[in-house]
Amino acid sequence: METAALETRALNCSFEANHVITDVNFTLRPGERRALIGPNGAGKTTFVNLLTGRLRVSSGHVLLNGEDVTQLSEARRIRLGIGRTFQITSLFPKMTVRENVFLAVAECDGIAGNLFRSVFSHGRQLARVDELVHRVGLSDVADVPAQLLPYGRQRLLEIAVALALRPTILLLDEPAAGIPTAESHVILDIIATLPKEIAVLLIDHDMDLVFRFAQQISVLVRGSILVEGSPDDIAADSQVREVYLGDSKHGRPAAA
Amino acid sequence: MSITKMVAAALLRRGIVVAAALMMSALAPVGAQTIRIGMILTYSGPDAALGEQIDRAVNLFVKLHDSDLPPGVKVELIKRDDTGINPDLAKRLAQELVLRDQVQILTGGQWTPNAMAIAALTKEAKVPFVTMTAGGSAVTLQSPYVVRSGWTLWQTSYPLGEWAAKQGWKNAYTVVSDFAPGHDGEAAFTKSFTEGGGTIVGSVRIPLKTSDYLPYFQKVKDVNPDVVYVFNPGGPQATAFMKAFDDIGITKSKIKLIGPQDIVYDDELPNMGQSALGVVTLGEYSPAATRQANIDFVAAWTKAYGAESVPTFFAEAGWNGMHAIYDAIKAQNGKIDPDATMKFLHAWSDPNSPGGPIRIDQAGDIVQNLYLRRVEEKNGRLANIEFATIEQVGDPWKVFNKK
Amino acid sequence: MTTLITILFFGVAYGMILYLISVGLSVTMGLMGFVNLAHGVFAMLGGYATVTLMNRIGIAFLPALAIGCVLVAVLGFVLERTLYRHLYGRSELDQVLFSFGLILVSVALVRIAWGPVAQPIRLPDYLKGQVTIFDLALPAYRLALVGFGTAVIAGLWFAFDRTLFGARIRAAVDNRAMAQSIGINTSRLFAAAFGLGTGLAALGGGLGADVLAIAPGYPLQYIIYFLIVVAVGGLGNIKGPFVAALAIGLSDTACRYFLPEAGSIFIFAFVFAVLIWRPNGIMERR
Amino acid sequence: MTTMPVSRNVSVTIRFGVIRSGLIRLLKLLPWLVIASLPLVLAGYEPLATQIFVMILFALSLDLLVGYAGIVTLGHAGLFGMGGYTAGILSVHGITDPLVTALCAMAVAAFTGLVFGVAMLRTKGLTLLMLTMASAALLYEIANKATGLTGGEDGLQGVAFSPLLGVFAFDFRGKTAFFYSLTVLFLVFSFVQVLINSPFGWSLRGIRENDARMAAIGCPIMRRRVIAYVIAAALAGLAGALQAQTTQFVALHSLGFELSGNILIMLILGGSGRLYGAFIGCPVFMLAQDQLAKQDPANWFLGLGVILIAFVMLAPGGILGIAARTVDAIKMRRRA
Repeated sequence: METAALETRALNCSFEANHVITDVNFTLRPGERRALIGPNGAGKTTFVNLLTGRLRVSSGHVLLNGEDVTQLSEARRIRLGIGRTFQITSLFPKMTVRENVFLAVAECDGIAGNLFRSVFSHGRQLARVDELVHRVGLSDVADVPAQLLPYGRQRLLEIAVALALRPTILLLDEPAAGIPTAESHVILDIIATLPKEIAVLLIDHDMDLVFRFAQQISVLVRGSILVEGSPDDIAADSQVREVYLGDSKHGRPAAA
Repeated sequence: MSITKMVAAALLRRGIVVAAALMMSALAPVGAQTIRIGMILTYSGPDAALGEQIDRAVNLFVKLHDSDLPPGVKVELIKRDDTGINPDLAKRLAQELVLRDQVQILTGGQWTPNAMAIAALTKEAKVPFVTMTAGGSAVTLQSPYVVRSGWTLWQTSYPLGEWAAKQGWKNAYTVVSDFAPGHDGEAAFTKSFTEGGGTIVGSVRIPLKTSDYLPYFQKVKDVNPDVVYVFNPGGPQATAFMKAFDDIGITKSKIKLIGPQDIVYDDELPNMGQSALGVVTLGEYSPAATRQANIDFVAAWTKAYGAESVPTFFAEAGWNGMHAIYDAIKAQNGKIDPDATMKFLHAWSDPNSPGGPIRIDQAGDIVQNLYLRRVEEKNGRLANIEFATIEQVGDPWKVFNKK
Repeated sequence: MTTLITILFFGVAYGMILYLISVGLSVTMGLMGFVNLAHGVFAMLGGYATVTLMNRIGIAFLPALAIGCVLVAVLGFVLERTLYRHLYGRSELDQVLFSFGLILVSVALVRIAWGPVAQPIRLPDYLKGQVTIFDLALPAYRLALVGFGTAVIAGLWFAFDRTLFGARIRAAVDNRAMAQSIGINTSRLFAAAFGLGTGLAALGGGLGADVLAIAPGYPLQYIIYFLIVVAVGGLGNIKGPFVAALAIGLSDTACRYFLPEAGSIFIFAFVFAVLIWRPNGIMERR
Repeated sequence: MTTMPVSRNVSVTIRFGVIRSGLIRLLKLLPWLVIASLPLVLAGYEPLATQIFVMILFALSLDLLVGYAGIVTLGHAGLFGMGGYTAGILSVHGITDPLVTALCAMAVAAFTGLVFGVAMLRTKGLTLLMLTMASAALLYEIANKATGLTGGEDGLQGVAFSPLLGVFAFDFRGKTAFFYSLTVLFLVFSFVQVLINSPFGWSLRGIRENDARMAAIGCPIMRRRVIAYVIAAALAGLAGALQAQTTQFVALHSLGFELSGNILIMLILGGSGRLYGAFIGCPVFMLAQDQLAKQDPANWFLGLGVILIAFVMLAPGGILGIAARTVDAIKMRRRA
């Protein structure tokens, strides 16, 4: 079978005594649309941070297109094609939507160090900026400072910035958080427009969204994969039901 | 850019013509009646008290002698503040005085660094410059349009070295502030003292902005020479030095303190207190001198500024400088021509200045009597009492470097 | 040998002054994260108060020192309530500019009130000349500096480590939110700490008046030394600055004695190196 | 900050941008020509004007750091002085061509900036502030002590430069100095304008706003900041050289903390991060100083201090900031 876009082997991460991630073996195939769900504090965001290299692993390996990147810095992994959005929006508040996206495009195309040519003479990049801004449906506010956008649209800008880095793997950490459920389909529409070969890992609570999006679902409970499978399998799985719904009823404190 | 360059060039050519025209038209009427004198002194900062001495002397002279001017001739003093040792500012002020206020004579020149910078300008601007209290020998070499009415450190230190050697002192240590006059003083004293058979056992140059002098003086104490030659720019620093010498116990030891007049600056004697007693210095003026001319001068001064205020050698230099300027104005009947003025000043003399007979030589330096003085208590006040005179000394440095 | 001791002694005396003036700055910077370039102003005012009380009103040195210290502490307290507090959490740049403005204003006012000339401090006779301690002649004034300084520092450390006030300050420095949540009124604490800090600065200014001359230029001329002590000593603690102040006082003094040609070059090179090596100060635990 | 018109069509966007910037460029030439013709009416003020140009240039270089890269420095004069002394010392030793010495000054200052920058820019906050201060103080002390080379407190004597382009001599009336510094200022301004609108310039702003996020899009932050610092250093050095050439003098003062502070004040008065702040702040500051500080600086200090405090407490963003806010307010009213 073809090499996985992203793979973890016996991944562990612990702060002092408590294990946040335990022996996770996880695979994301190229072009796959997979969702990662799990109760609060299951370690989802930690897991993403381990993948992008924002956090150091305690043991185990992270493989990107078959090669081991466990030791590489966040920046290097980003250049190798991991794009991600943040659970809590992190943008350039005083800069306009277009400027936000341009920064990412410029870094990605390696023109960000260019001193002597005006931004406005970089036609190709500008075109991509406009294209990305359009794709996430922010064209009408392209020249509005990010901090003036409603939260929901800042989320979309997050995605645009992530896409600007031409990722082969896109990690969306609760992209719909703060977006009214009614509008959350916008996210799906955006993902739908992505080239097929981009693998997408979506982390979210919004089951409706997850089930409409995912081909495959992994369930993370207290730092380890409980089950994996197609949406239907997961929906049918009694364990998941128990854990998940049980959790949502009388919140069981989980490791964090 | 090429366009702007061309534009600039064009403007430059026209600009010069127009400005020159303006300059002419501006100068013509002024010269006849009112003579503008630009005076750059230190009116602010820690050394403002020194500037005030000069300023007061100048004002006093103007007040007493305005009537001597030829009929219809008036003198307008335009004062500027150089805020202390600040040559670049001094130069800019001088430039503005010449260009904007069209002064015909520059004076002040309180600090050697500032005077050097101003002098360099006068060479080109062809404006006579009477530097009053800058003690660096090199100032008058900067331009043919400079004369001094004060003193040079060579003047006040070279003879002192000879005298010190004659006292039978063998080992000397030199302690000077680290700027031109200090370097001059150090060189002058070293030359004459060693020529007189003495040896310099150590020397240190102390930065002008120094807070704690003790470590420097501890070194002096450890070396334990017969005599210490000290120079500092006078004013509060003189007191700081003397205090430190006292703290370290040198004033009470058998080590002798000598130096140019600056280190026992008359205004500061009260602050120095007993520690200054017995310090021997060489200088061209002490307010305690009993010359008739000086008695009159001090009387006029205390009449104007109160009995508490004493005129120091800074004041005397200012007074003499203004005297020379006024004589030059009188001689030319109010029509100031730079070169004529310099010709006059180079031959100017006053047989009866508060400090005794003085004259300015061809080099633009002052030739005058120097007096050895000792700090003594005189009717309840510390004063520099003259006990020996060295007649008519020019600037030794110029003599040694004549080639 | 005697020389070495003497130089050490001068260095310590110099360091004491630097410490007394700077320690307040360290605490307030650590507490409020406020870059207060104007700290030297309070030291200067302390000096002016002391000198004026002595020379004009004729009060003795020590009482004059105490009164000046209190006056300035009150002034500091008032300024904190009226001006400083509004700028906590503002950008570094704003704080720098504000305190710079404060310096300029103080320089001007002082000059208008006392004139441009340095104010000579007329020390009592028992502080003049030399005192001989087993055939080691030391300047009386420096001796007093060291003795007095040590006493103040001992008191200060005790207060910081043993009293409730000190505990509160330490708590607030460690974690402001936590401190508030356990019911410490940080706002009032800040004002108190600020007042204390300025008071100490005034004390240092008055004590050191014979070394750091009291003139309008004071805050600008010595600012860098105070800031250096704080930066090298580390923020929010009171022992670090002590080490830093002594180190700087000693090395500066030694430099002047052994290689006057080098001036203060060594000091600044030293500080630069330390800050590169330990950006949060020498006391930082690694 | 100029932004492109909203448009999804690239070619249009670009053409639009070009036309627009072209127009702007034409418009922007106008004030320069006006200034260039000032001497015709204001004879005798060339030296002051020249001083102002030099300070504007200096403030521009500081704006790159404070306004764009978000690096607050209290030691910028150190780099200014390095430039000044380089030019001055070269001229004393026989290399007197203004342009050559200016280039050398830039090089030396840039190198100094590189050395200090690499060391300092890892740190932040108070530590960085102190390091910038200490770096300048270090240079000051060295210059103060190397009297043989720099003349120490006496200032560098005998500084004299050969005529500009072999034609225009630097006379004491300051005509040459005036047009020379104005031209250089214009060139530098044009360069800085390009710089801040370049991808590099934008990435600097990005770093200032959210360096964590910049890291997350793969930006080598340290390198960017160092480059910015070196460029600013070179420009500061150029300003210093200009100072030395136009006044034919170099003094310790040009390395001092006072200058570092003043230039920061001038920039902030005008408004930092706005490019034009320097053009407002410096003239206001220096004209006021020229008028108020001649006889007695006390009142001048008092006024300046009060203004500074007032600006920080009431009106952050400087004069231009106030202007911008008023304009916005008016716009708002229009919209409503």
